[in-house]
Amino acid sequence: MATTVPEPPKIKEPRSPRGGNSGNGGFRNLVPNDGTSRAVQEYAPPPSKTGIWVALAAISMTFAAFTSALIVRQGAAMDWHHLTLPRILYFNTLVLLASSVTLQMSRREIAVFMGGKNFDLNPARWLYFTMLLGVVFVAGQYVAWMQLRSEGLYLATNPNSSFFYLLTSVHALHVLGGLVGLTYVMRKLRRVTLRRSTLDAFSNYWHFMGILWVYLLLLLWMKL
Amino acid sequence: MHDTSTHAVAHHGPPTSFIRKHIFSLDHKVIGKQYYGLGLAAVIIGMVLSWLMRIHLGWTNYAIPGLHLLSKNGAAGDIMTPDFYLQLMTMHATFMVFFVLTVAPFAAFGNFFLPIHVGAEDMPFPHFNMMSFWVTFVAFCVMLLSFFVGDGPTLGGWTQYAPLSAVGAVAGPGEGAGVVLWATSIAIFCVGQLLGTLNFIPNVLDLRAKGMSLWRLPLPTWAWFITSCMGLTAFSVLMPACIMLILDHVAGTSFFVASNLVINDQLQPHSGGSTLLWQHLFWFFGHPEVYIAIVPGMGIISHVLITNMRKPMLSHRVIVYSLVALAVLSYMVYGHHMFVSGMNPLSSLLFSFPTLLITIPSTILVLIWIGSLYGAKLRINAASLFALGFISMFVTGGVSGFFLAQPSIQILLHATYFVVAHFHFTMAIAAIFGIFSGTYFWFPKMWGRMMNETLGKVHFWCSFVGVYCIFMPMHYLGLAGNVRRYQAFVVDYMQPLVGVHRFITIAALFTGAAQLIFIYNFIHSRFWGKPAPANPWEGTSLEWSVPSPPPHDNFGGRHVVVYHDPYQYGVQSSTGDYVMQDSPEQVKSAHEEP
Amino acid sequence: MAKLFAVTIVVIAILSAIPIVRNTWHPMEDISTHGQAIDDQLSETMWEAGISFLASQIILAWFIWRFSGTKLGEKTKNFPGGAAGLVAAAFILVGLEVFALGIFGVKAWANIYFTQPAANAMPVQVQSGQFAFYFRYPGPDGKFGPLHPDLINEANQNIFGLDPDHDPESKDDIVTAEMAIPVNREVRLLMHAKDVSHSFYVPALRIHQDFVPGLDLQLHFTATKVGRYEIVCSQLCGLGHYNMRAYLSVLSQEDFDSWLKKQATLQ
Amino acid sequence: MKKQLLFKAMLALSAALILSVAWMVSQRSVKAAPPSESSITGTVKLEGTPPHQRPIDMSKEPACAAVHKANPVTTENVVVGTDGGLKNVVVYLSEGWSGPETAVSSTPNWEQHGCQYIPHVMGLDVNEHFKVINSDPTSHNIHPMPKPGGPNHEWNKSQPAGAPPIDTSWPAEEVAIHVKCNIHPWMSGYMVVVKGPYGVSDDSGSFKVDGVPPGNYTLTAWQETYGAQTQKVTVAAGKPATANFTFKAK
Repeated sequence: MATTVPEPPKIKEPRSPRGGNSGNGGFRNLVPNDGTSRAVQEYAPPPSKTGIWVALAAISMTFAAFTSALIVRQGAAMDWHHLTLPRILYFNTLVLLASSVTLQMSRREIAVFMGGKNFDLNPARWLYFTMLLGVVFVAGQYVAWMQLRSEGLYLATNPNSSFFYLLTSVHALHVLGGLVGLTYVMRKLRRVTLRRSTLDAFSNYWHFMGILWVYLLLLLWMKL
Repeated sequence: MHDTSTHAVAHHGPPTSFIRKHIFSLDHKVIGKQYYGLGLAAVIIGMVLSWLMRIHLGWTNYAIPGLHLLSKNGAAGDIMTPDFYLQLMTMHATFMVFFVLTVAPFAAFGNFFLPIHVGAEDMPFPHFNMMSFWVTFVAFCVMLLSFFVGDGPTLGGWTQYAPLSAVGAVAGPGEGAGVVLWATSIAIFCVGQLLGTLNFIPNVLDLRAKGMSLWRLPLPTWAWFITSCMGLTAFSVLMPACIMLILDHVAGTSFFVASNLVINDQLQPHSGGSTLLWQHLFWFFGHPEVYIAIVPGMGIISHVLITNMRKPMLSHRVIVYSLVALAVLSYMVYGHHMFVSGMNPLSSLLFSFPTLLITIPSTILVLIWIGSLYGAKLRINAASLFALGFISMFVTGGVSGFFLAQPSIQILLHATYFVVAHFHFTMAIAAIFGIFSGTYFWFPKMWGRMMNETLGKVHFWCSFVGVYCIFMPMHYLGLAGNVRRYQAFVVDYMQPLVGVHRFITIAALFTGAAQLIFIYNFIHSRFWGKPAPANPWEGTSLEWSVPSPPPHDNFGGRHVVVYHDPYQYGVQSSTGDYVMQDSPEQVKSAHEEP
Repeated sequence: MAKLFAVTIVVIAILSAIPIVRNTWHPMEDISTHGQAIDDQLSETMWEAGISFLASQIILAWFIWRFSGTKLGEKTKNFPGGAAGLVAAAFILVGLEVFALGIFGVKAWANIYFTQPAANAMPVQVQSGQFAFYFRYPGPDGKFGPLHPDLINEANQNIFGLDPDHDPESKDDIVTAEMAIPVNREVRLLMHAKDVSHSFYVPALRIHQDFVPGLDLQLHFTATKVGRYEIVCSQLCGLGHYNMRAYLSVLSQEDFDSWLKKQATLQ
Repeated sequence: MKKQLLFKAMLALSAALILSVAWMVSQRSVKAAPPSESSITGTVKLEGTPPHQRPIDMSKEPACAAVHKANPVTTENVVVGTDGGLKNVVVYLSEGWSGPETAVSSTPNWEQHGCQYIPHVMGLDVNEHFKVINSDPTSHNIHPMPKPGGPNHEWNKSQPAGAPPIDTSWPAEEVAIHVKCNIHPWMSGYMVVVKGPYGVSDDSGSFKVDGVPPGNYTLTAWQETYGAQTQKVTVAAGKPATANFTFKAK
């Protein structure tokens, strides 16, 4: 288990394809001798950080498209019958938010661990909670779908049930993707080769899923 | 999202097995070539389809030998049926727009050269990069599959306007399984391209070599960067639209299908959907897509021209700013595709002004290109010829934009051949010329051999003249009110125009045949061309400072440091009239940035 | 090679301009009251576009001719005025020109879409379906009977889904496959689609409007010249798209009345 | 030794094969040729005033409009000929037929002429082949719409001018399959697919069902607007039976 490995490793290194020797992070002493020092960007953020923001931008655009579609569709015809959201959704919301909290806790512990201050605690323990809560959330969403079905509201029953299933299931898929990422993070952590940038990227994604869900809930609550 | 670049370092020593080397390769250069191959395959398919269409338009009842083999829904006696024509038309557009004009200039060249231009060893996430290609390849296969399923591919046109595309097989052959496959393929394609942008953007922002400021990036890299930003926002809107379209088909939802539609005397089981919703979602993607196709070409031909003019463009920055302006404006103008589509007439006007606005950055680009030619020492070769051809084409396509930007004139010209001429000159032909220019220019670097210049020039002359013969007359057809997407001209006032169509058909067959020269040249040079030196064109950007083809990690472990702006031409130096970006040599550069 | 290229560009540019100048192919004669504005707009744009086209192609050719294959000693020069001048030029010339166009264009557009039909405008309903237009005249009572999509049955020519037995307004409605309108009388066109998107394109009338399934749209226009014209569909609507057209007869008032009577007998 | 045995086995096997085949064939021939076939004749009439048939305006397709310049065509839902004879009624044996499914071997034509289907109503045997012919100078689109999910599958093919005929058949009986042309919305016709012999009434409303062996049958007459009527008939050897139908105008 991770705790037995004593070296507090790969954390603070600036990340770069050639082990820190290129990218604008390295070679701080050298300046191009045509004197244009504005050319030197002193610090390059790790690509995974930028990458995750790119991914989140794409996801936001997708849901923006869904949102505008929902608004247009609601205005398009008189067939919009408001449905009452299954109670369990509110519970699911709490679960997802809680998972974000546990994630933050685990980040603190991992920092301590990787910083080499304390090797006795298992840095992964809070991550297990995060994963558990994530699974519970998806299961809860499934229950919500079952409840709607029992009310005879299927995907094609009416436009707002269509949008309900569409939005929730696409979001649930993204959460599942996040869980896959989480397993990757935990594997890395066990090998003590977890990079901070990786953990940051993952937590950005996970928190974003929480925010996105709250947004969706509000949208559904207002529009449906 | 998670950081695969450890793998980049870990299993990124030169792979040994054939599979890892040539098929599931993590090397951006191999992936770039794979994309190029995909584009080549798609362009051949698209061209053959356009041949069949043109023959039919010229000689409507001419039996094309073997046509029935292509058509799933029967072209008995090899005579093309109306539905089969529309299926060919749809597939021609789809293959060209998605699998050629998006893949070749952006994904193919971008993958190969962007990391080298910024001085990086590879893309930040090689695994995503590899997935990006293979996902796109799957999309390509699904699209091909639709030729062999049900009644064949969809006939709804690449714009797939609902409800025709959403009510299912009852609307005509190919509107059932065909549309579902189409939408599935496009959704997959979007994922592939999004994975691509996921690599391009961080690569430019984070992996630049020391001294490589953003302003020192060569123009193609700027173009690819801007294009990725567009792709990021465009494809992530098209994908949900496709998902909703599929649901309307397979799940019976009513996103796009309105109430009380009656087809074949059957009341359709949908209700309340919004017809315009699809058009808005589609064109919000569709217009940026036009620029996704053309902007990389602009970057490429600037690059090629500068190298062959032996002087930088009048202003590096103005070009970059104009490209950015194009990208931003492209989101505000999509409505001009819908002027007469039942949108609120006021919004038509509102959309028309940014559309007119967009002519300004385009004009600036053209003026800078032409103005920079002044006082150049122009070297004429296949690459530069195609680059100059690009400018000519772009001008021709641009001025027809004046007309289509105005709602009042679209009352006459909307959905006529005038539009066909306009978008072929701009996003199709200009973009293709950009691809050819890039190919002749970079072939030595990509495959380590020179292409045959003579054949290249012959290819250029045939293409240049041929293309004008094909598309210039379409303007006249449009003025005469000849509606597009017709498989025959039975309307009285269109019948006199068939002569023009025959002329176009002959020109198209000739021009298409001329492309065989290119294909021969490509294959022959690939294997038997004479080996290429590292810097055949005396270029300055980083790709010319590495061997042809570049080693596995691009710079052979060398830590690139960049000392100069990208285009140091017309200077006195040890190498001649140019200085490489990464040479520390001090020069009195004749062309400093203003 | 470069010189040949330059010549080619010029030749192509001039050849392409000739049919425009000689007006070989042109929009068909305008028979509407609002069309003139559109035609003016078109010709103005044609001038500006044509000049920009010829100018840029010829300058491009000239520079290629002049600045290719220069001898080694020669140094590269820059365009006098540099980028700034060109950018300014683009903004001033194109900017102004283009916006002038835009502003004038508004008038032509507003003529059609921002004006209300006269009270006495003759109402005609058009229904587009795969792959034919059908028209409905309200008949003597001046009222259109309600539509029942479920009753639509092309086999016995109940195109609109009328129910004369139960709807008195439908009894005298006149359904035709050909459109006829009286000359110099404003027509109020009520458009709806039966199945998918279509378009109502009458080049001679300078009218072009898509049908949007689920939406009822209105147009109004006045034809000023007696004759037989064509209505075509310009929105891809399926395999019969190319064959989706109808004739538009612009008749004198009395011819129109007799035509309508004849149609009434054929219901 | 072994070879010998094998050889004998083969011999026996082939002999058995030949015999069985012969037996089957004989059986078939017995089935195919019933003793002394007879026929059913009769007329179909319409009582009351037939519904108004709207004229069809083909101005959209000038080529077809020209064909009907002299005598404008109307819809053909109810076509009453001389002295009340009802045309386009399909008469067939709905019960009692024991012969092979395909009794008729001819290949009728389903012609598209002047943007009309000729015949407007066509009787067909199961698996009886028919040819779709386009004799107009314009493209047509043939779109038969059998019940969804049934053994007969909907298809939708176009037939440009000058294209060769489409030769096809229906695998199962179905009364009736509506056929439309998607290019010319007014074009409409019916294919009535039945087991055994059938007849279609002509202008005078008279029909003839041939090749009916002696026995008791239920005879059904189907008309596209008024639906089906049935009556029992007994066919004696040698002499044709008669059966008349009368539909009432609604």
